[in-house]
Amino acid sequence: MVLLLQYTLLFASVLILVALGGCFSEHSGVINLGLEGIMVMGALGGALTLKYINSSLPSLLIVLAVLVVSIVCGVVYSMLLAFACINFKADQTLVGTALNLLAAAAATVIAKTINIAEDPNNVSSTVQYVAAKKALVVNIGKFQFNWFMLVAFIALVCAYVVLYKTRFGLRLMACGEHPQAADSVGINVYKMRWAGVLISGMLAGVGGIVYITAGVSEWKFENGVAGFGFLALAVMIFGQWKPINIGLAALLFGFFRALSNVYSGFDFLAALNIPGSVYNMMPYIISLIVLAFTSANSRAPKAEGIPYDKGSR
Amino acid sequence: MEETKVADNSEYAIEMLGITKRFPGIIANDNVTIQLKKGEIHALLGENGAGKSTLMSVLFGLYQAEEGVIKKDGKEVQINNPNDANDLGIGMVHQHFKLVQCFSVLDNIILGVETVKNGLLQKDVARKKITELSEKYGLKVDPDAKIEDITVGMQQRTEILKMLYRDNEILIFDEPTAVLTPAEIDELMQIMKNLAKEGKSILFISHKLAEIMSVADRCSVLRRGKYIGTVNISETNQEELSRMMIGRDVQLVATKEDKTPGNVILHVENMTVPSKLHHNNAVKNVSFDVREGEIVCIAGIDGNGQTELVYGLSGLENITSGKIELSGKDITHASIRERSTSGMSHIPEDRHKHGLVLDYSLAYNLVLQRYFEPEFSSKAGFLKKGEIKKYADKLIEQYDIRSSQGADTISRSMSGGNQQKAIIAREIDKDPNLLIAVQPTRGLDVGAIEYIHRQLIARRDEGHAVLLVSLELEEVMSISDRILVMYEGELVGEFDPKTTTPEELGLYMAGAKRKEVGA
Amino acid sequence: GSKAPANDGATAGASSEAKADGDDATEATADFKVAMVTDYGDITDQSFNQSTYEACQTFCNENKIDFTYYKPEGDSTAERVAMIDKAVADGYNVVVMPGYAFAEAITETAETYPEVKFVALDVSEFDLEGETSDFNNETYPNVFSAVYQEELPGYMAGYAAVKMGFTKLGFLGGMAVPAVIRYGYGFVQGADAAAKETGASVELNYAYGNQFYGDADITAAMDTWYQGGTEVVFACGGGIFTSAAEAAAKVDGKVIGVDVDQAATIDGQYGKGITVTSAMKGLKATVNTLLSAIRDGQWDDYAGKISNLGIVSGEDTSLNYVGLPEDTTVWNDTFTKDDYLKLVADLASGAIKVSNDSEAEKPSADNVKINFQGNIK
Amino acid sequence: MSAQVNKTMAEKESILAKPAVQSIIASLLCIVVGLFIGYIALLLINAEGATEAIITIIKNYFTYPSKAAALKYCGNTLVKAAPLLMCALSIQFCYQAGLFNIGAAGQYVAGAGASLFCALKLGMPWYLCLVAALIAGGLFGVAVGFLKAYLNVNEVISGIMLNWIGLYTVNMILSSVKESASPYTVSLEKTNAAAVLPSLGLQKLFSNNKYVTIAIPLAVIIAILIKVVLSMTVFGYEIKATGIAKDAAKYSGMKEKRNIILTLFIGGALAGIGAAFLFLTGYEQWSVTQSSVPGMGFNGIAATFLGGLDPIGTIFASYFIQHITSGGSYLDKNVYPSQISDFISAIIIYLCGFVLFFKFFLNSRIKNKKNNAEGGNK
Ligand SMILES: Nc1ncnc2c1ncn2[C@@H]1O[C@H](COP(=O)(O)OP(=O)(O)OP(=O)(O)O)[C@@H](O)[C@H]1O
Ligand SMILES: Nc1ncnc2c1ncn2[C@@H]1O[C@H](COP(=O)(O)OP(=O)(O)OP(=O)(O)O)[C@@H](O)[C@H]1O
Ligand SMILES: [Mg+2]
Ligand SMILES: [Mg+2]
Repeated sequence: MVLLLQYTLLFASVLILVALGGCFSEHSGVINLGLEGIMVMGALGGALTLKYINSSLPSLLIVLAVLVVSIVCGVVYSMLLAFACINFKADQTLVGTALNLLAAAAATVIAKTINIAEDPNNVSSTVQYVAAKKALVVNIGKFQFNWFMLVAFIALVCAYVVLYKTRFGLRLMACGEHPQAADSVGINVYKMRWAGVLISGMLAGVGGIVYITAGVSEWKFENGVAGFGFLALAVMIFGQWKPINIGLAALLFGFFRALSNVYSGFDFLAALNIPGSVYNMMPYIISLIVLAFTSANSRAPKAEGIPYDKGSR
Repeated sequence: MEETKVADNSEYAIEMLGITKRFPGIIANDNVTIQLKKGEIHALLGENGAGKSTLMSVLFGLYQAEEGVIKKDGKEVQINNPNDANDLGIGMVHQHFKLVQCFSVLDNIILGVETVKNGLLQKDVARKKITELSEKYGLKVDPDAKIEDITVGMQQRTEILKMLYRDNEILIFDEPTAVLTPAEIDELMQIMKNLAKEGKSILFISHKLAEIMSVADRCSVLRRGKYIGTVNISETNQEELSRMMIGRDVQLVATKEDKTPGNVILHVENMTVPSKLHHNNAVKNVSFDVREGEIVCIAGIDGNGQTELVYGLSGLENITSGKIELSGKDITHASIRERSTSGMSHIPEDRHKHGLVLDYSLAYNLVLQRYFEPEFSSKAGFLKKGEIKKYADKLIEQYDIRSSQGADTISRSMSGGNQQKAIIAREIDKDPNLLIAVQPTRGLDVGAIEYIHRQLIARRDEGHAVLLVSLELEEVMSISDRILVMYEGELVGEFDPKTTTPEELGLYMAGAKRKEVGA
Repeated sequence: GSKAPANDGATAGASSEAKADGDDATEATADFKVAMVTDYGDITDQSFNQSTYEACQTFCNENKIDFTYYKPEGDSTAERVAMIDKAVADGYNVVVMPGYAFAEAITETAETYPEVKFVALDVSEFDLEGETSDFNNETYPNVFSAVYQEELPGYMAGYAAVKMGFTKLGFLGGMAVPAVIRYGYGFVQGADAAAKETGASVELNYAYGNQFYGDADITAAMDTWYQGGTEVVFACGGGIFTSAAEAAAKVDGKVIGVDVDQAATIDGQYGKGITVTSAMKGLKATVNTLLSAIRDGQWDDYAGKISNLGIVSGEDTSLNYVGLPEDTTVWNDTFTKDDYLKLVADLASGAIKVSNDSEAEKPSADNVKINFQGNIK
Repeated sequence: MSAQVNKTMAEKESILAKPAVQSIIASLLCIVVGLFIGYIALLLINAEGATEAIITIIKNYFTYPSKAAALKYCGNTLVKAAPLLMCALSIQFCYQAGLFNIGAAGQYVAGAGASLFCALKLGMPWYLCLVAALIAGGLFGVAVGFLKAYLNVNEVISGIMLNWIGLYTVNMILSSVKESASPYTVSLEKTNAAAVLPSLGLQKLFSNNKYVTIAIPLAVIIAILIKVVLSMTVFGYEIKATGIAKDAAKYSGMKEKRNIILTLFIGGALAGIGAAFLFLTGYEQWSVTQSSVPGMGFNGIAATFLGGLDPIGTIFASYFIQHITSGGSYLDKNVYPSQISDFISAIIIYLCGFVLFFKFFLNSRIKNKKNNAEGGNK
């Protein structure tokens, strides 16, 4: 039970962070299909920080350092998307896909190059961070609390406030809905879209490091993040581009993901003797069914996916 | 301090002197000069594509002119973006509203000039100011309503409030009346006069000469990017204005012969159509006929179910109950395609959304209703491109559709007027028994309107049925043979244009009076 | 399988210069170049690719022999053949291939390149010859293949675990490939035998991770096991031990390593004493032996043979290709080093028989309650 | 004389102004710049062998010294390019209808599952297996289309979900035809030789590469067919109209829901056939333990865009992408990670994003020149 809760929260944290990232990007009008790639780059930055940081430092410091580096990596990488899609009006789905492929390849190449530089015999793309990773968690009884759960929660609250209560949020959403309108009242659409994409880079970058530290103390970058970025997109759409709904959707998805791993701990589930594949399919089937019932009224930001051109009307 | 002194010296609020603006391949404004006096309503008149919107966009900072200077209160200014314009007190209601559909009225008004405290929006402060403004100028709005839920008129009021909220002194209205109902137009005219009285200077673009005559103090005319001249309204008339604008005489009122209607072509019985947006019926239990050789007009204020009525007739929306017959054939449950092939043509209300595949060539768009016919496609399912081209060239010639590359022009790049001509050519050349035309002249200049009216009347004269849906009373009165007034989804009156007056129609349109109508 | 060919064929073909001098062994030494082709995984899979790679590299560095490795574009015979062709084209004449998946690639290339020496690991005669196999432990004249009896170290580990007093065990396989299956089947048999001896009621969770690396999903499953009472998990497959160790460390659970003595690796990272033992097989030793033999002109002793490598000696365990690490295993009163040595002796003498059915993806036992969970992912 | 010059200049410009020519130039530019960036990456990792490495990638099968081997491996590259082309066409076809078919990966999986199941379990001949793949892929497409048309489910999301569902389902189904001692499905050639796609003597052209089958010419023919369908038929007219202007399509009486579903059926079928084109050659066996969706479908996105969203261009783009991917496996792995060729193709795809801008830039330059020239004449 505790485990189910723990892993539900852990998976949900990843999904919340990344889905919120997608949410900011799309509210600014840019579809970010490259979340998966950004996650990988954020994860790489965070993992390398964990690897090199002095693990005897106070854990708060370690958590902060990891956060900062993941954010920087995610943000820098997402600039590739912003640059191509905002300034050069590139097809957003294409660039997003390219970023996913690129991140997987680049992260592996970078990790390998670093490893080889350290030890010519180590051509692996694995980054280990056993010692420093311990700083990320606190055991509360049987429950293993992860600081990133708190980060995700804070991100959720902040996202809500920023989108609905601040000037920035209002302007950002205007750019995703009707950029011409935003432009006509003196809002710099390009700037706002850059902001949206960079925020998505920041959140997805953090999501990446949370994902790879959620269960293990080393990561092999050839494996990427195994489709979590796409799952987060589903969460975002399921959550109707609204932070609170995204939070709930992430919990639902996280729950089923966790259940598929820990079901053997529940006697009645174990007794059902359902093949493992079915549990594995469950999160996808459930989300498909739920989407089928909820999508009729779903409304994406109107201008998302359409490059903004000052000249056109 | 010094600025105000200079300002006091100048007679003009804004002067645009020798403005030239080029787009690739076209000079949209060629050395244009207009001067806006303080406290006046200055009309700007010109054909479609004459360069009015462009000129206003230059003033509002959306475009930068290649040549020419802009002076505010006699002092030269640089306007590089809407922020500069706003700082100079220039505001604009755009031809196509620039409102965020899913935002509230309030959010739209404050967008760009939000009041914040500690980074958080202070909406209450804004709400107070908006309420004050709307009371002062008689602009009724609900600040918390979403734009997508309110009428076009309300949206326009929101746009005006946007300018007032920014304390703008110079107000630009780009074709504000094209989308309004007669009552709303009257209201707007009144508001504009009030604003002018308050000392605001107004630039007003319209194709409707009557409006200009009734509200403007002076009028400047553009033709093909060139400045033609400025006249005082008190010293001119509609004929002179249209001559200035087009360069020839225009027949402003359509003339037609009397004709006795023949057999019933369209028979509608107790039709009810649901509304997409709201959870009720937009058209309630409506019955009427349209006969050969008559133009029946559905009049009414926008949003009273006309759109849904046409959707129901054309099959774009399934009707909940009732019966539709076309030339005696029951088409109640027929598909859109079946209706079309059974002799129904439909000039849609929204030409960009429904009327055209904007990224297709003109030729492809001209066969949009007929591409599947043996004339244009082989049995194996191949398009006969040669035939399509030939047919397109014929229509382009016959209906005088102007475009840069003939049949190969991408429709998106054509002017609104010519896009509309293409649709009309396509729908009329199908030789339909019934032609449904929804606001076919919206946003077009008088030359184009004259042309379209002639086409509709020609259909009628050839003995076919025409159902016209229009919001413009003038149009309704001048070309219809029979008028049906629609109010809140019901037909509330039937009139003969020869024996009724716009005033009487207005009463029915506003729901003040009603009588039984039936087929 | 066919009989190994005459001496000269194997060595002479390696280089045209060497031909003249015929069987001069030292001359031939300078002329061989070693290439390894990886299986589906990379050489960093913390499993057989990596062990093989490291063994080759160490040997070649020490002997100043050209060595490189090739990684096929994808997971198919065609692509493995492409790399073998490339290696030969690049002048490599000893090709080392870890993994049963190479069987078909060997069938396709062995006869094409009679002068090249193929060293295969884990490729069984059945893999090579299919249903028609005569099981005479012979194969193409220029191929040597070593197949390990993984069921033996698996058996030892299972036996040891129960004897040590653990009653709630877990088996976490990587992917269900033959070697992993054999380890697992042996593990079950060993536990079963020990349970029978001690009379303890033993439970065993059995699952495959479906990948050779750990991640949050697998750690979650391992947490479920450990927190549900599992005391020791045999983490059998590449880097998958990371998930088991991660979960074990939280509740003071134990782990059994695989392939090599993983005590240092796992304990070093996750805490002292987590690894109770490792089920080892001598991949590195085999590679070393074979390459040395080639260097020393003794390839003919191996050419054309398929060796089932397991227990060679009941007395001197250092000669065996499989076993438990004697230095790092956490011996206790109920299972001492001597108990282990006796077990080896019994296995060697045939007193204990272990079945090696690599089709036993879902094993069963009499005295152990197996809770089979299939693929976790 | 000056008229002469003017004429050739005008001709040159008009060639440059042709969209097809621009697409080709743009794609080539992407490739060149992509390779250059890849080269820089190689230089950073190890400057010494970088030049040789980049040449190796470009040479691909030409790195084999013998012509026979080179031909054989040219065959291998083609064998893998064929399914890639099919996936690319799948994505492209749907893209024309305004649908982003990221589910091609799952439709590919479905096609693989169906064709292998029919071949190995049911012992069907190759043409029936091909049909089965077509139907299975098509049905996965239809699922996406149905959800989109009737329930407004975003096709990207349902596609992604179905990719995973497809993977697990196919793993389960194919478990019944896997080798007893490995996670791979049994050998196609040995189990049911009749299910192997016929070669019609093609393999002779490629040093008897047994994987070279009619799949390769078929894929090219299908690409041409798609081109014809899209640009010359009523169906293509409707599909594209539905894609760019859904409401206008509905207005003109096209059945836009039917078109969406039909489009995705065809898209799915193309991807499904693509899988059959690979798995029915025996080139690859399905591993029933794979836990990630094969990348073929995603790589198709790349090929489509590099091909300038044109079926004919996509033929060449698919080949090229496969060419450098295969080339990457010949790199010296002791020095360079093999992922460097993935890196290069990813960069090239990224650069494809700038194609639109490039064309715009080119066109406005041409226009400006024209204007200037006209101005000068006056
Ligand atoms: N963004 C643009 N790019 C290129 N050409 C443009 C652009 N905007 C306007 N034009 C051209 O400039 C000319 C003037 O257009 P403008 O919109 O100012 O006309 P208008 O007088 O407002 O017409 P309407 O009555 O139809 O609104 C048109 O011929 C049009 O082709
Ligand atoms: N991006 C553009 N490029 C070139 N020309 C444009 C562009 N946008 C608009 N135009 C031109 O600007 C003119 C007016 O455009 P506008 O959008 O006002 O059309 P409209 O409102 O549909 O027309 P109308 O005012 O006749 O109803 C047209 O001639 C059109 O061809
Ligand atoms: Mg205009
Ligand atoms: Mg207009």
